[in-house]
Amino acid sequence: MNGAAQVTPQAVEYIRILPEIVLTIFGIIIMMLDPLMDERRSQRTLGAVGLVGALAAIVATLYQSQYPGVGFWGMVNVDSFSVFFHFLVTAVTAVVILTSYEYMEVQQIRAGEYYGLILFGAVGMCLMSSAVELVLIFIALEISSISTYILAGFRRRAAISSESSVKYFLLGSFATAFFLYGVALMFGATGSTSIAVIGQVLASGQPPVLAYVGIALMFVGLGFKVAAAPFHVWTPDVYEGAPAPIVGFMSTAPKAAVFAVLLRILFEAHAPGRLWLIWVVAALSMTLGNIGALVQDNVKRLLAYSSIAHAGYLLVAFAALPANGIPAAMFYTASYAAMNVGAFAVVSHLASAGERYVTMEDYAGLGRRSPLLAATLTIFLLSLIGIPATGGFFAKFYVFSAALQANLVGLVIIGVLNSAVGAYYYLRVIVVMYMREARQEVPVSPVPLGLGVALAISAVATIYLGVLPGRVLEYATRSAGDLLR
Amino acid sequence: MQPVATTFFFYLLSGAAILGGVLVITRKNPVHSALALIMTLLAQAGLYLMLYAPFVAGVQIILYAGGIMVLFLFVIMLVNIEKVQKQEQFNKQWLVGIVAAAALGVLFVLVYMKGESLFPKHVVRLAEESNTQEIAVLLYGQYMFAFEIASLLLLVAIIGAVVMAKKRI
Amino acid sequence: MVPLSYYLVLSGILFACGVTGFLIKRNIITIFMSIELMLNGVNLSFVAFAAQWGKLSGQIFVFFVMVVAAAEAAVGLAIIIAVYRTRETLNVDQVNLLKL
Amino acid sequence: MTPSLHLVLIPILPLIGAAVNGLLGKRFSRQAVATVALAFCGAAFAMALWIALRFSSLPIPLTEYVAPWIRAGSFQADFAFYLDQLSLVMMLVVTGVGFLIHIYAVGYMWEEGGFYRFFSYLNLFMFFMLTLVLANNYLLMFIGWEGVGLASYLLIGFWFTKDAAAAAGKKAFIVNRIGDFGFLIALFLLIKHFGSLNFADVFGTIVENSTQYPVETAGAGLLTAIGLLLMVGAAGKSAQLPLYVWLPDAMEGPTPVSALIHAATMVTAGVYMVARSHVIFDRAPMALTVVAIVGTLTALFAATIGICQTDIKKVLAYSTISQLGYMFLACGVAAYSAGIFHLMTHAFFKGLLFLAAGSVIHAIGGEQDMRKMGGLRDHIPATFWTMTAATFAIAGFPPFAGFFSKDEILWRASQVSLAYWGIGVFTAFLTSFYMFRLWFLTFFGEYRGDQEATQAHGGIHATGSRAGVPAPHGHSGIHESPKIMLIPLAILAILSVMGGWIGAHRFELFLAPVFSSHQTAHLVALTSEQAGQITAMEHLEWVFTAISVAAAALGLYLAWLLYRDRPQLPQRIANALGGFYHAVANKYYVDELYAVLFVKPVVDGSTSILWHGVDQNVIDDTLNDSAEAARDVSDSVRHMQSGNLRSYAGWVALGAAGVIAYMIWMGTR
Repeated sequence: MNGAAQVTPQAVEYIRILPEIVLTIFGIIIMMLDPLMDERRSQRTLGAVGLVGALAAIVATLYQSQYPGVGFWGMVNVDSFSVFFHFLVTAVTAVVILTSYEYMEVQQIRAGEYYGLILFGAVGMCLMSSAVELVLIFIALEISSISTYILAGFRRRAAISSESSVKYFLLGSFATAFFLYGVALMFGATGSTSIAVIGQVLASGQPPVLAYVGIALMFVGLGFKVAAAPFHVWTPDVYEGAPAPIVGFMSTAPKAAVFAVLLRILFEAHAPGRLWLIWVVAALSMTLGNIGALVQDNVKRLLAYSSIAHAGYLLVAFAALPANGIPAAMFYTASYAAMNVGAFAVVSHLASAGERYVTMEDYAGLGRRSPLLAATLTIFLLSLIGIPATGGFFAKFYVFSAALQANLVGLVIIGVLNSAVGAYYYLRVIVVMYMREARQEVPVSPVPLGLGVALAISAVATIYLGVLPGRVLEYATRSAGDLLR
Repeated sequence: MQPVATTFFFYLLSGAAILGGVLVITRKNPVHSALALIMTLLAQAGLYLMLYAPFVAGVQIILYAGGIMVLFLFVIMLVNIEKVQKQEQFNKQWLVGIVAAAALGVLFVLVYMKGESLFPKHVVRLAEESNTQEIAVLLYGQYMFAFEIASLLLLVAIIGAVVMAKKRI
Repeated sequence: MVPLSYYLVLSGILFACGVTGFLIKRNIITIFMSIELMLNGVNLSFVAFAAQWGKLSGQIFVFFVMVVAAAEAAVGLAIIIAVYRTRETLNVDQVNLLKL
Repeated sequence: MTPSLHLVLIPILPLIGAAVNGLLGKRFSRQAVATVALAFCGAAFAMALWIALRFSSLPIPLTEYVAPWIRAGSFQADFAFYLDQLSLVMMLVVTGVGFLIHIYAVGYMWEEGGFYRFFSYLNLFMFFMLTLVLANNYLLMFIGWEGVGLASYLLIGFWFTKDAAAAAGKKAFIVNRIGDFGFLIALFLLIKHFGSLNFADVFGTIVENSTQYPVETAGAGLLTAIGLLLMVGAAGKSAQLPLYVWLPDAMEGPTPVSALIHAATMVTAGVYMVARSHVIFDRAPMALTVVAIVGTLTALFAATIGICQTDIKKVLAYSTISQLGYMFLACGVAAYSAGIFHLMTHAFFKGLLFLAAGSVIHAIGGEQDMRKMGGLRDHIPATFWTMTAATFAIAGFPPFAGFFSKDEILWRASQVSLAYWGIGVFTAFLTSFYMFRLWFLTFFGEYRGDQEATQAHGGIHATGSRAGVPAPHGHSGIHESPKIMLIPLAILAILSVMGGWIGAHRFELFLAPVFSSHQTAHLVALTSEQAGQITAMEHLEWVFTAISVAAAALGLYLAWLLYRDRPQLPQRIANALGGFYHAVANKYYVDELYAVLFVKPVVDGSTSILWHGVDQNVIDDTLNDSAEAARDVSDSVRHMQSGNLRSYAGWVALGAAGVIAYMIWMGTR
């Protein structure tokens, strides 16, 4: 704000980016250690360093939450809203690193850059949630996107992985260009790239056409990143080709961060004309996602379609009134992260070398061969359906209830019908696991410690959110208040 | 410096830019496309100058035309250009593509028509002499954090490029 | 003097050119160039708006867009090389193992 | 200060049992598993009894807060339990009948693999069911509501690895979700308009602001909408038209499960929910009428199907649907206490019927087809006598329990409309007929089964892999069930005989505090003309009673005539009636109709679900068509996914153009 008066940032401002600093430092440590170690040792050590980094970032987030405020001349804003997403992103990062531990060894992928990129990507996602200046949002978005482009192509031996990477990259850049054009038009309409200033300008009078179009274009770019229809087409292909733990990562953490950006842009900046836009996009996403998933035989692809549908449910909250919609959306991101990371952790374990076993067939008889693993996956799937006592239930409950309070009856009916359709294909996986005999014996190796911990964390989080959603929701309500103030 | 014959230069440069743009997407040989793109970039640098942005114009020439496009040309040379060239260049439904893109273009034009009252007839004159200095002050002041974090972006890009391009992993 | 909206229309045309290129070209490298074209369209409107408001922040944004473009170019071209290695082709229509 | 009852323990005890058995049961002996399951379930029952004994000294209604749960803004829901006369009755029925069925199941399931899992699920079910009936707000109730569905799914589907059971489990689950979505939307509406889901808050608000929430006689309003949506939920859970299709298939589960979940407790949850929401229904006469009509039609419809079923469990299943229809009829004429009374007696005799049927099946080695039974009276006398008590009870003969409750429902229905009464009496006649048909076919005449099969239990291969069939025993011949199974039968038989002696009137007085507000609406629901009729008909009550008993007797006579006296007659009648009989025997082709109506146009999302639930053997062709249709729709979505990058970009660009066009339109408006 007063760039002339204050030349150097104060110490407290560094605390406001502490998790990012921690993650960056650990990322750099990994990159420096990598060439010093032989391949076998590096797998475990670097994974451990990455895990420590993610955990340190969680601690840093908790510490940071005591120093709310704006830093770096209005670039970042630490409030309870951003702390929420920081925590979510760093926690997902930690769980994904735990999941990857075994996966990397089985797939025989060199680990150094992998863990480094996960941490750097997490920096971008964290920054997205606390950035309040479009310049910074844009750069953070790019950091997270570029890391995920590369991570998607990490199974270098498989042709589909590099294909997934190139598709993701080209379409992602395409969408980024739209986002940028939106930012440009917004700048043209308001003369600023600071969200606060934009909000003031837009709230002060009838917003110009340019602002509407700017919002539309930004929405295209961000909608692409969260896989909302009709910008979702990349999702199934990319998710199928990318390494399974990375799919768990990129279907949750970057999405959560982009939803945070979307919330800030739509609500803090008082974006005009959002209602019907989101109405249509949400309805389309839910319907296309669920219908597409009905006939999928590849579990990764099925979950990809399901993530499109879930983006739709989440967007329902965006159409509601901010006071109810924001907490509902935040709660949804949290519970979606918990269950989806968990589901992909199971998928990545079962996939085994070269991701051979990812079709429905391969899951047949899992209930008998590996009851605990099947039970855990069942919890996640039930949560994805939205059965009570799991996080997925309350997530849907709050979202639809918020939408109904905004009189969006049609959207709610579409949503609830869709969740009934959705039950079908998740149930199909459960039925296959428990009630089909395996045609050929698919080997299931015992669950290693790291993965076990990851699964336990996800399962506990899913159930916690389903049984005692109160505290998280209360927190989210409070942050929504912060955001809207 | 008082602008000279701005209208003439505007039409000249924008004509060059559009011509370059069209050539990029119509040439068969990727090298030709790249050269056409460089033409567009240079023409745009001229337009930046007319809009009182000499620093950006300089960066455009050095970074874009000089750096990025050279990278493009390198890669084009690296892959088997003969083989690539033989492959069919256009989609069978190119007409559909053009229609969709044209619709988009018309929409943009429509925006500017609708928003005509919004734009001033004449742009604000910014100080050109001190432009670079002012930008420097902003970059290392208000935008310091963004500037620093951009270095992380470049680090990620370097790592990524190395990972993707190296032969074995 | 040229009215501001002329610059903006030009930026729109360049952007649309880029979109068209993305939709109709087969060569991945040219598709990538089309993205650069789109970004340049955006940059032009940033500079134009900066001139309209008399604020340098628009020009700063252009600077950052260029940084990002450079980063994307490095990564993108590396990915393209990786694809070329596994497929021996740069035709997007043949990069379609993943579908339905 | 209200005395702490630790109500929370009642649901928690079975949960602990479920956890102990589920986690450690694998290492336990069968005795230990049975002891754990029975101990925790019995403890819950004991607590319920203890509370019932102190009931008169308690300040009713009593709310017990356990823990705060959700507080978001103004909306608040807690873990809190609510005790009043209604939940007391439900609690006693659930724990009491549940406990008896647990005992029975120990004997029935003794030979089965996965013994511990079965009891773990059964206890889990008890937990959710008790949560449902004791909840003090709709949200907690909904948790229990979905939970019992899940437990039932586990018990139907997970138990047997065969496809029919899996399909049945899935069908039950998905049809129920269709119902649940009505329930959920009702909850959202409640939150929106009342900002709360607490029974006390919602009902209190409605009662206090009678000007704001008048009786919606003129037109459908908010409360009517909520009432109808709640009814959709209730119809799903309680297997009413048109969502009843899952219940007959659910009989694939083991017999104790059918008895507990699909007869005595879970399926009555819908009735409980409607009764609990009576404040809303009282002010929504249209919704009430819908409840009554759905109930009446279901009662009639299911009873006619029941006549032609040959599978003993299927007869009982349709009979359950039909009896549930009576309960909804009672609720629909605002005679909630009569409905709950019937719920209670029904739990006794229908639970008994299922258990006895299980005992029969057990005795003859897994046969469920009544045409292959007969003459079992002498072989299994204990089962025969208990079954007889239950049959007379359900047919409505005095002084058996069913007489009192059914009679009360019919009498109250007659005050609203004679049509309800007429159909009700006719249904009572049908009920009596098909129940005695079952009775005669099973216990009288000659044994028609394959003697060999019963000797060596070889028939298991033909029919015996059916669910609920105990594994072949080492001994041969038709044999009586073990004592552990007979004791619950005996107790339930006593209850079936005497359960009604409390009298409908006394029962109504007991529940009066809960339903006190219903009187007003009841009267409003009637036109003055009808009110005049009531006084005229008051002294005619005994006439009505006589008619319904006569109907039951007629049913008995007809069944005797057809299946005892002249067994060849039914076939001749069937031949004469031809198509109609065929239609009824095939359950009116409802499954098929659903396939055609809903499955073909798969554009509707929920349809693609139903097709998988539809009976596969009967309608292979339709099914294939619909599968094709589902695939077509899904395929058209998949065609967006051509794998081609440019077509993806085309979608993005198209979407962008649409979004921009819309926003320009918004901006320039």
